[in-house]
Amino acid sequence: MKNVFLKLVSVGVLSTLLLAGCGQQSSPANPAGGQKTKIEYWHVNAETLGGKTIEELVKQFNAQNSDVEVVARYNPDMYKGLMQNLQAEVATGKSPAVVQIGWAFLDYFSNNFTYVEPQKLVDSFDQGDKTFLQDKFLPNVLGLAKNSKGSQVGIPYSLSTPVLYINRDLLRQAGLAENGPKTWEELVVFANTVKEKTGKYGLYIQEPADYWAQQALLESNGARMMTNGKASFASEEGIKAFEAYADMVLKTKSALHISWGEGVQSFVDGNVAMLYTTIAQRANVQKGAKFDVAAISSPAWQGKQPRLPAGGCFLAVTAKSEAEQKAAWKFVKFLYSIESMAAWTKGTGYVPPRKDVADAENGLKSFLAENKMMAAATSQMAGVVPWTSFPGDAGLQAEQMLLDSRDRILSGGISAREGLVQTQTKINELLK
Amino acid sequence: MSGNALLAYGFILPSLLVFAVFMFYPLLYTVYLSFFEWNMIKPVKAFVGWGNYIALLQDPLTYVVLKNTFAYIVILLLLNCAAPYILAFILSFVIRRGRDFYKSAFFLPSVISLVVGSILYLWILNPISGPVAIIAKFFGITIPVWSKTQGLVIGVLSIITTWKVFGYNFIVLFGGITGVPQEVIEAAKIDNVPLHRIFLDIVLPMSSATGVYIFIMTIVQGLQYVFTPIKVVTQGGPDNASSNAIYNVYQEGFTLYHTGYASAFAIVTMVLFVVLLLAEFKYVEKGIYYEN
Amino acid sequence: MKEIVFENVSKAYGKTTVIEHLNLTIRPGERLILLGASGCGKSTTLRMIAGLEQITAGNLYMNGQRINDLASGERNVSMVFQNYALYPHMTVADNIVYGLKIQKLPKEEIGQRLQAAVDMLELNGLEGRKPRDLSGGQRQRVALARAVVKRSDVLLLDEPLSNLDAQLRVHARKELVKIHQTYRQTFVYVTHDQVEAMTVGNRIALLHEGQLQMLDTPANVYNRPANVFTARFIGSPSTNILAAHYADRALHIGRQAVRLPEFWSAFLGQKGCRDFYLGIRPEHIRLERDRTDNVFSGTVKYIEEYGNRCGIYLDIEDNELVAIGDKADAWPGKRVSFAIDAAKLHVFDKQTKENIGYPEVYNEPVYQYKSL
Amino acid sequence: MRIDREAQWHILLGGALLLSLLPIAFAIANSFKELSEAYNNVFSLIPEHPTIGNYLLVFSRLPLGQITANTFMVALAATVFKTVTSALAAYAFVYFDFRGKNVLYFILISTIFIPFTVTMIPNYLTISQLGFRNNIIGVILPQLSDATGIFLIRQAMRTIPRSLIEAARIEQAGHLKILASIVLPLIRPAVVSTGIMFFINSWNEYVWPVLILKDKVNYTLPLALQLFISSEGGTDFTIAMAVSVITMIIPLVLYLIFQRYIISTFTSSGVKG
Repeated sequence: MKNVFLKLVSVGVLSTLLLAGCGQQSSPANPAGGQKTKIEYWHVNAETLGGKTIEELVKQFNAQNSDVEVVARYNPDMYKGLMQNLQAEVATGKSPAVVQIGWAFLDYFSNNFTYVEPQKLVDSFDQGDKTFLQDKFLPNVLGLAKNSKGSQVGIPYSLSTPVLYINRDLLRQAGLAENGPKTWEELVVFANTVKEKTGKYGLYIQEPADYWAQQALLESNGARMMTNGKASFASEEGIKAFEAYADMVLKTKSALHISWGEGVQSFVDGNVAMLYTTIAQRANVQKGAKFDVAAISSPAWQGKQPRLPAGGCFLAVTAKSEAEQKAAWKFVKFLYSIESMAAWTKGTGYVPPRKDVADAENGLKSFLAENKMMAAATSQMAGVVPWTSFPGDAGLQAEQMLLDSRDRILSGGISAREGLVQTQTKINELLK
Repeated sequence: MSGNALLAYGFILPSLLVFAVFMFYPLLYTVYLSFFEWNMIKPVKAFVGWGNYIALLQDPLTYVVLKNTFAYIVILLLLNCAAPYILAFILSFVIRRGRDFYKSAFFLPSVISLVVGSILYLWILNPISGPVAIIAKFFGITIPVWSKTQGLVIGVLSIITTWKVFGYNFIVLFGGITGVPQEVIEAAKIDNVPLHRIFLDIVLPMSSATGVYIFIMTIVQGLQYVFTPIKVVTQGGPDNASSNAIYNVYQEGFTLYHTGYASAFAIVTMVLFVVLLLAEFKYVEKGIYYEN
Repeated sequence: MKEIVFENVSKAYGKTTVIEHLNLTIRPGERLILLGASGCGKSTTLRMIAGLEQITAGNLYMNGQRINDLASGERNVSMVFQNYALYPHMTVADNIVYGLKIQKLPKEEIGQRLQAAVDMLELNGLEGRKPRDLSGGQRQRVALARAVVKRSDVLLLDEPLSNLDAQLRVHARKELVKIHQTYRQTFVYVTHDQVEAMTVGNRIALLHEGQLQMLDTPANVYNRPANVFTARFIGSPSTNILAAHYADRALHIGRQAVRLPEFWSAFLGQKGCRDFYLGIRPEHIRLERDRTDNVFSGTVKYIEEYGNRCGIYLDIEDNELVAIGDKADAWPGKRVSFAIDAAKLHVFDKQTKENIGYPEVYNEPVYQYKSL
Repeated sequence: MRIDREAQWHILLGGALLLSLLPIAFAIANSFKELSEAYNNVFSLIPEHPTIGNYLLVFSRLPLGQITANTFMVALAATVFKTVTSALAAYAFVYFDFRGKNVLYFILISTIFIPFTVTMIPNYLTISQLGFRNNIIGVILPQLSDATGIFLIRQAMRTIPRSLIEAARIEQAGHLKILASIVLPLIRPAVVSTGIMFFINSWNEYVWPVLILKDKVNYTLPLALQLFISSEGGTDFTIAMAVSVITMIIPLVLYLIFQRYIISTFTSSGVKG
């Protein structure tokens, strides 16, 4: 009997050793002495979205600073995925130092997580540069990262706006102006004409798991997603705009109702004439398209001003200890230097949130001159508004309701009017 | 307790330890969480009693999700249980040539990751410009936008899952069917029994032990496998039309951070599965033909 | 009743040929035995009739119709498998009538046939049992019942008794003949057991390495073996085959010689035959107590006890020879003389190993013992 | 006509086979294309301008050796541990009689029915508290609580006649000895096929490692894929295909080499209820 137990134990020990053996090599190498502060920077930048640039920036920063070591961590599934990981991380009592927060999560983040306001960081660690924020950022841009209670949660970092990519070959083939439509009304005509003349689709508006592009559509017609903390998108203007969109999908079948990846793919391989999506897709579109492709600024509705929700993210500092906060600020400030910002824009296609990057010689001057597509985004910064993030813990669910209603309307399950009104009522009930 | 019993527990102990830490404890903890309103990070968990369960029963979405779950079960059973069963039968008793080749080839995709499969199929099945659409167009057929079509989306996601799961189920069923002696089939052939009757009257009952295993696995694991394509391809859309019980728990727990509610939903899902388990015990352990 | 004709039928698996140019006619209503050692192709032949094996070349006819490509189910044959192939999950009754149900026969008809089969095969009271609850003999009878209820023209039996113990086998043999006499179907019966073949068959087709060796009645197969193989295969102990030489009216085996009777010498002389194989059944060798002239002699090697008689193994000129005799006459090491029954000699061509025939006088049955 | 009938089956089977194998060919073909060709001629299985650029990029951006090694270790550790513990437990359930045996078996097997989402949140917390986050041990541990192995191996063991075990007991053989030298060799196909299944599943595990692993050096192969997939920046399809091919190449090659053995193992393991 004893013999058996001995063997049993040895089996156990063996398997433990095996597991331990696996673990050893993955333990991180310790820095060679010194009081290095190690902080984590969480981002969402996949290889196709500037992942390489992040790596280079971090490497550069670590080389320049002997007292701080930044570890960059990629989070899959965009800002939602990062939020999931952050949620789980914080649940175990830990926290990264710097995180990218998607605009849609502004309120959820500020309600549920501990962060340090940037001005406080400046006051504590950067006495010499007290007016850094006011000097380097436009107030409307800085305002994007203010939550509904007025707290400055972080500093805008990745800024994207929706632009209209056009397949000029297809437009010409349909006998349309090759420089694309100026207004949404024109765009509707364009789309329908393409459908009639070429049999291909006229338009695809991105439909990811957020309402970003649809917000641009509605608000550019004078509607507002939210007024005084209440959903208000089902105004006449909002309904009119969505009806026009739904009609293209359902009646003239000139616009596509399809998932984002499929939609972009269909534009790039020449089956759709116009693609309304983020400027962050520029590299992908440019690399893939074999036709005469261009990007133009977001249209507005006739006689209205375009209102374009800012996409991308802001940087928030979630470091806990003072040492970490100090290190975090040092890193954040590095990221906002003209050179870093320029590298960031080149690597990602995002629009720089800082004032003087575009014109600076060490900034983006030559890059913008060469990349005409970027102009579509940089030239429409005046129309940038915050991406609506519904307040309170139910905010995320409210967003989900919008997505569900979008699907329902575009599949013809409900009219645009009814769908928007219903959803607005439900969201307002939820937000009470 | 006798020495033998002690020894028996000694044999089970390694399994039991892992199960205790990574299965039973989390299960109890999830049950516990299901009585609270919490989002994983709030310092205080608010006790709501049966609140989450009541909310769940009152939410129309629950029924949408359960209906979808049921639809998945039906489709997966057809594609991943019935179809490989029939294929295994054809290979075992109907065709004479190429058996080994088919066996190897049909098993092949099952060694590949489902994430890879999902991404592949997203392109292949692109209703506007994917290869399938191009072929269909050649024949004058327009592929519906499945990823945004209620009902259809479940079918397509199931097909993606099938690509991965089919091979394993097929080979296991094949193993079960080869337990049926060739002579029995020949006896039936001599009696002019049509193929479908041979399958239904003879092969199915004689391989039912394997069949029930695959049947149960198709339901239980199939629904979990579908999770990956749902997450990669549709995120539960359009309008929750592709969400199932498993995905909905993830959605509630990790996207909307309704941890308590998600826990309650998970428990309800599990109860549904356990009902299936009882059915398994009732039928697998009794009334099934064993070779021995 | 149907006639089954194999016309130049060959069967090969890839490069291995199992049946080579088989020509065989099975007469309607007869009990034909396909006999041979395992691997000789007898089961394959049977399975070709059943349609379970495809025919590689040649034609198979049933009642004049070519059935090479006809599916099993359309041939109206029934079959009893060696391992019975009962449906393990069905009751005895269901097993028996499953095929009838598939044919959608009327209920009453099915009931009648079931009852008849159950009665005939003494399966009363077992109808509700599952095969695993039956003894081997019972299973065998269920398999038979299943085959006979179909009332097909041809009943194929693939070693149906090989899984039974010796006593049951004797009983079952009789039962099979009884069934045949009741239904008068054409029986095609595969076995490797010569006793079964002799007792059950009207005719025996002996196969060896895919080739038909002989096709005749059991008596002829025994008494007039067509070739060395047949002579050796049939009978136990096996027929002695010895290289022999004919010269000067005498039969020479090694250095020993014995004079041949006139009709044999005339016959061999007429055939111009000098070197050949001699076939002598052990029961046709007689040990001689007193006679020493004109007989062969050899040394007893060992003795096999059969109870009533024994097998005496002799060494003659480095050939082994077995004779059936009386133990009292021999013990190992003893030098003995023996005579060979001239009327029961078989002579085979040295090259072709075919039987060269018999002198005219033996064409009439010879009952009298005539020693050389 | 039987021959024609068989040909019809082959056409049907061939079609089904094509459906299941084409995606793999499709992935391989597109991984050697430039993005613009993939977009415009997704169809062709032979790239017009073959390029290994996608692979070079992947190799330059990822510590692929490390990632592959990680994947291997995760899969191997999980497979070995699960197979050993399952065999031990199954043996106890088949050859011992002890109080609570059926209840315990029932409870363990019931866990097959627990969706992973039920245990996900608490397990995440456990792994973090144990300090195994961002560590492949954290990926391995929760996988180990899998009862399918116990089920499959127990079913196989039940087909061994009890008399064999009794004969060995008479020879004074210990239970571990019996397990190792009699039981396991007899049910080798079932054990090996269970192990292969464990390996494949673990190799392709995706949802859990996404939660646990943070650094590229700790990634497993399926995670590497999502580095090249971004909804916002677009998915570089050809690169994604290159990573896909890298992810599947090892199981695929292993399978092709050992297919005869694997298939015969699976078919002869026969899950006998």
